Amino acid sequence: MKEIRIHGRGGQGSVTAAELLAVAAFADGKFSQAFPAFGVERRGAPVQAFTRISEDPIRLRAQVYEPDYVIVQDPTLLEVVSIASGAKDDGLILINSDFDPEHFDLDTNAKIMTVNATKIALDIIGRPIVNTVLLGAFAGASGLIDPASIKEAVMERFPGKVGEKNAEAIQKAYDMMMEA
Amino acid sequence: MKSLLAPGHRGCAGCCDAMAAKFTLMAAGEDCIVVSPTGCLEVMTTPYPESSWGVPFIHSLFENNAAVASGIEAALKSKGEMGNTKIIAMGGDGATLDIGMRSVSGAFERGHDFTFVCIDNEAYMNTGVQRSAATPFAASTTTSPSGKVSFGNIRPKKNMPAIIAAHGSPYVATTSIGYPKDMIRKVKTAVDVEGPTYVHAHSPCTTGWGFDTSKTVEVAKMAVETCLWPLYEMEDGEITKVKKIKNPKPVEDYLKMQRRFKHLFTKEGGDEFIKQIQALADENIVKFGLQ
Amino acid sequence: MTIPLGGVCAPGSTLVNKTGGWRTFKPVFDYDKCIKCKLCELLCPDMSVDPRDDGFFEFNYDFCKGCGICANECPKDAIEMVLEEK
Amino acid sequence: MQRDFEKDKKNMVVVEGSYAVASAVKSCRPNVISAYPITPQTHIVEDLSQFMADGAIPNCEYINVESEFSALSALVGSSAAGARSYSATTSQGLELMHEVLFNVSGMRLPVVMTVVNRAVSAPINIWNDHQDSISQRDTGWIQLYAEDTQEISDMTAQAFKIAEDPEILLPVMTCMDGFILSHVYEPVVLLEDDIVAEYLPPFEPEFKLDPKNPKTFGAFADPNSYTEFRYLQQQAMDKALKKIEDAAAEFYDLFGRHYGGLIDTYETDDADIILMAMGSIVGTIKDAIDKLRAKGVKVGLLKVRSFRPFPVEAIRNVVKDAKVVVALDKNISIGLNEGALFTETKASLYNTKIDVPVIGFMIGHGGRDIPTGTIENIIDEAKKVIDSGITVESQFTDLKEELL
Repeated sequence: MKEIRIHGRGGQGSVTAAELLAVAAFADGKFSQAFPAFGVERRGAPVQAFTRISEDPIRLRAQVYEPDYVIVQDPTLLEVVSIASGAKDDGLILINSDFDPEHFDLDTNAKIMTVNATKIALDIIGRPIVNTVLLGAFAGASGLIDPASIKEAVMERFPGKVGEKNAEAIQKAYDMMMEA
Repeated sequence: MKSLLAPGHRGCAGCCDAMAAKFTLMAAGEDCIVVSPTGCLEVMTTPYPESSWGVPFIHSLFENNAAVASGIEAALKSKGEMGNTKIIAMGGDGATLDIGMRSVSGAFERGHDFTFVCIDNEAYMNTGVQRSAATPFAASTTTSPSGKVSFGNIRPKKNMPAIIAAHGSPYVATTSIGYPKDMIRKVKTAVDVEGPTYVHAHSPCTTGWGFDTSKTVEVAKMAVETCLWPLYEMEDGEITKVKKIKNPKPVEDYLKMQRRFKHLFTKEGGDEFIKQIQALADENIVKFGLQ
Repeated sequence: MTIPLGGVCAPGSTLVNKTGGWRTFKPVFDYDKCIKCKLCELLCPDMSVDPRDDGFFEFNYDFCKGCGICANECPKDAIEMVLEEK
Repeated sequence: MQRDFEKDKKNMVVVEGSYAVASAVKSCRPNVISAYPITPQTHIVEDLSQFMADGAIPNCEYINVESEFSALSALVGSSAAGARSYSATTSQGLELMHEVLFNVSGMRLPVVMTVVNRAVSAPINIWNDHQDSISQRDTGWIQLYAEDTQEISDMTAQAFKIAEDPEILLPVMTCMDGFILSHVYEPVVLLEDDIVAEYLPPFEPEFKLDPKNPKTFGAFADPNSYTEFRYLQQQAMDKALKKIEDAAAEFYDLFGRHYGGLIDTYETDDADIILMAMGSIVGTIKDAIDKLRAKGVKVGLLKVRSFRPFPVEAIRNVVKDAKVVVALDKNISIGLNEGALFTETKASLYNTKIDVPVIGFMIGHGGRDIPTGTIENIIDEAKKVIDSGITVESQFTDLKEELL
């Protein structure tokens, strides 16, 4: 079983990202589970969401404490949240940032990767919506999930033009990570 | 005409509730469903395994009859069984103005097709004559008794018809069991008007108000003739019909018939309260154009 | 009699409860004065004024509680309340 | 009767637990839905409202009531008028319904209500525990608790079948853990309308509010008959013990999914330690059991699915040969320092020849997360009981001493 923790701010779509990831993983033939760190947070406050992906049905209902993967939607969160907490030594932390991974001095043995999802989102979608873009990057960085499944999940949730733009951005982010 | 309310009920001799229920059923006919809250009417008509009701009847709780009525309306609508069936929620002043206010307000706001008949005997009679929001100014009840420093209830009646009218009810009427034909006509109008309609029936209680069992109708009439209980109808929030009182009687004539106002005549300073009550009647004359 | 689920009751079944025994005074018609106005039938809170074929009414003493409203309201004073002999 | 996930997989979709419930309600063809929104139940009523807006629930009226009190009160009327009636609530909303709960069950109205379990105020807390529904245990409602979103979805149809059975006619609460199940996205087979139609016959009560047959509902009962009314309710609960099993078995025949009837067991056959629990924690416990079984610890799980009626016999049969029983409770009876499952399990074993120690842990109050490690610690405590007897009968779990 692989466990993913997504850090974001209220309103940035972290919970949606976790859900879309679960939908995509299931489309890939895996079992999956996505849930928020339920809170009363309002727009702008730090939030977390979790996804589990497994070959077997998932029974565990606890929060994710030792993630295989961490996705950080907003690098300013690093100042307020311990985003590397519990990350596995062989894990991966994917940060939305235009800095190189070396820029981040985190107390972890997990591998750090970065992608400028905000730029991709602004270039292609026209708005700084990074949650879906990061899922494309995550597919590339982790190899855990088929980017086509992510695009499909996103297009189903956001039909029409919006979904198509998102899919394009997802592909772009995926390609960038594959080239990195 | 055989009454849809059977005798054998346990109401007091001279019971106003029985009369109000009887008149309501005369207006609504057989094709109706009655919802009643906990209270005198329910207790006296439905001691298991007996029932006085000749129409389908349901009692649930004290404060939810309007909500129960909404559910019945929804059920009939959803199953296509509404036909011409009238849904009538009855409630005493406690169940209507006080504890049931939330569910009454909700049901009127939602616009269910039902009629609410408030049987207002101006206190909680079922539990032993305690004050309600409908208890009139200066009436003595067991929780607003007159005493060395008190002349009874200090607040005027809550204006429930106005509150219901403010919900957008298409038809609101006041009536009195002292005027059976008036009540029957108004309930009939109410059940025939589509949407949530309201009839507020002033109902003197022999036990709670303290008058002889034979005087129920007489006392009821006197409340109207003194202009303390104006009879009027409202359509879409506007008063459209008023029962004129050519020569209003002094409120004293009404008050002295009842034990609950006795202290106004026996205690020093009572006359001042009678004057204030007369002022309420005079206000009604102007406000409702009774003359 | 067994309890039906939820305690559902049959209509009009309080007829088994004869409330006539509650009376102190009983109403008696004076048919010479009665004008068949039906007010007594209309007002009776105990549905104890029954119409007769001749247009007059009679009291159902099985249920009449003797409240006296009929006598009090009768426009022709055609009803007298007399002490119940027990 | 184990679930075949691989077989179900081709029919599964990844949806939110609340949506699965709303979809199940839709498939059950309700006539009247009456509910008041409250976190974390909101998504269920929003999804149902959307179904109504899309015309997806035929012959149904949705009443947007002004309070939970009226939500359930409206269903008193609708159910008595012969309508299949549904509501959903949680926590404060359920407590506000308290008086009506007794009324619905006493009038033998087969209302089904999803309770999205949440803690009760004060302090106000929107997260999961079972205090809300456990506090309503004596209201005469059947109470079923679900482990995952598939179970709560399927349980909805089972609930209507149990409730509306002419032998039963009791209302049913189907309980799902707030957020943990209501807000989780996971693969689930949504109930299929045609199979539900086969499973769940139309609701046709013997008596209903009908001008053509004018019956009186809600008469008062004096000391001459009130006792018998109560007895008849208890008798219906006794009959429900079998009906709940039957409803689960029939469901399995048609849908191929089974979660136990009154209870379910996991690795209990040779277990020295048996954990008892209700709701979503059951999944986490199963993971912990697999982990400890691999290390040779003989531990198993007794999942209580039906808390009312309480499955006394079924519990006795499972625990009789264990060396220790551990009841986990997401609730507390303050003043007794015990959770309800613990108290009632102990009571079920008293006056029998079964001599097995029972200990209790109150856990997960107000949404306190329950990691696998917490379960493992509890099992360690249970081992100590086997070795040296009970030292603490019932206690809080993961108490933060630094806050006290």
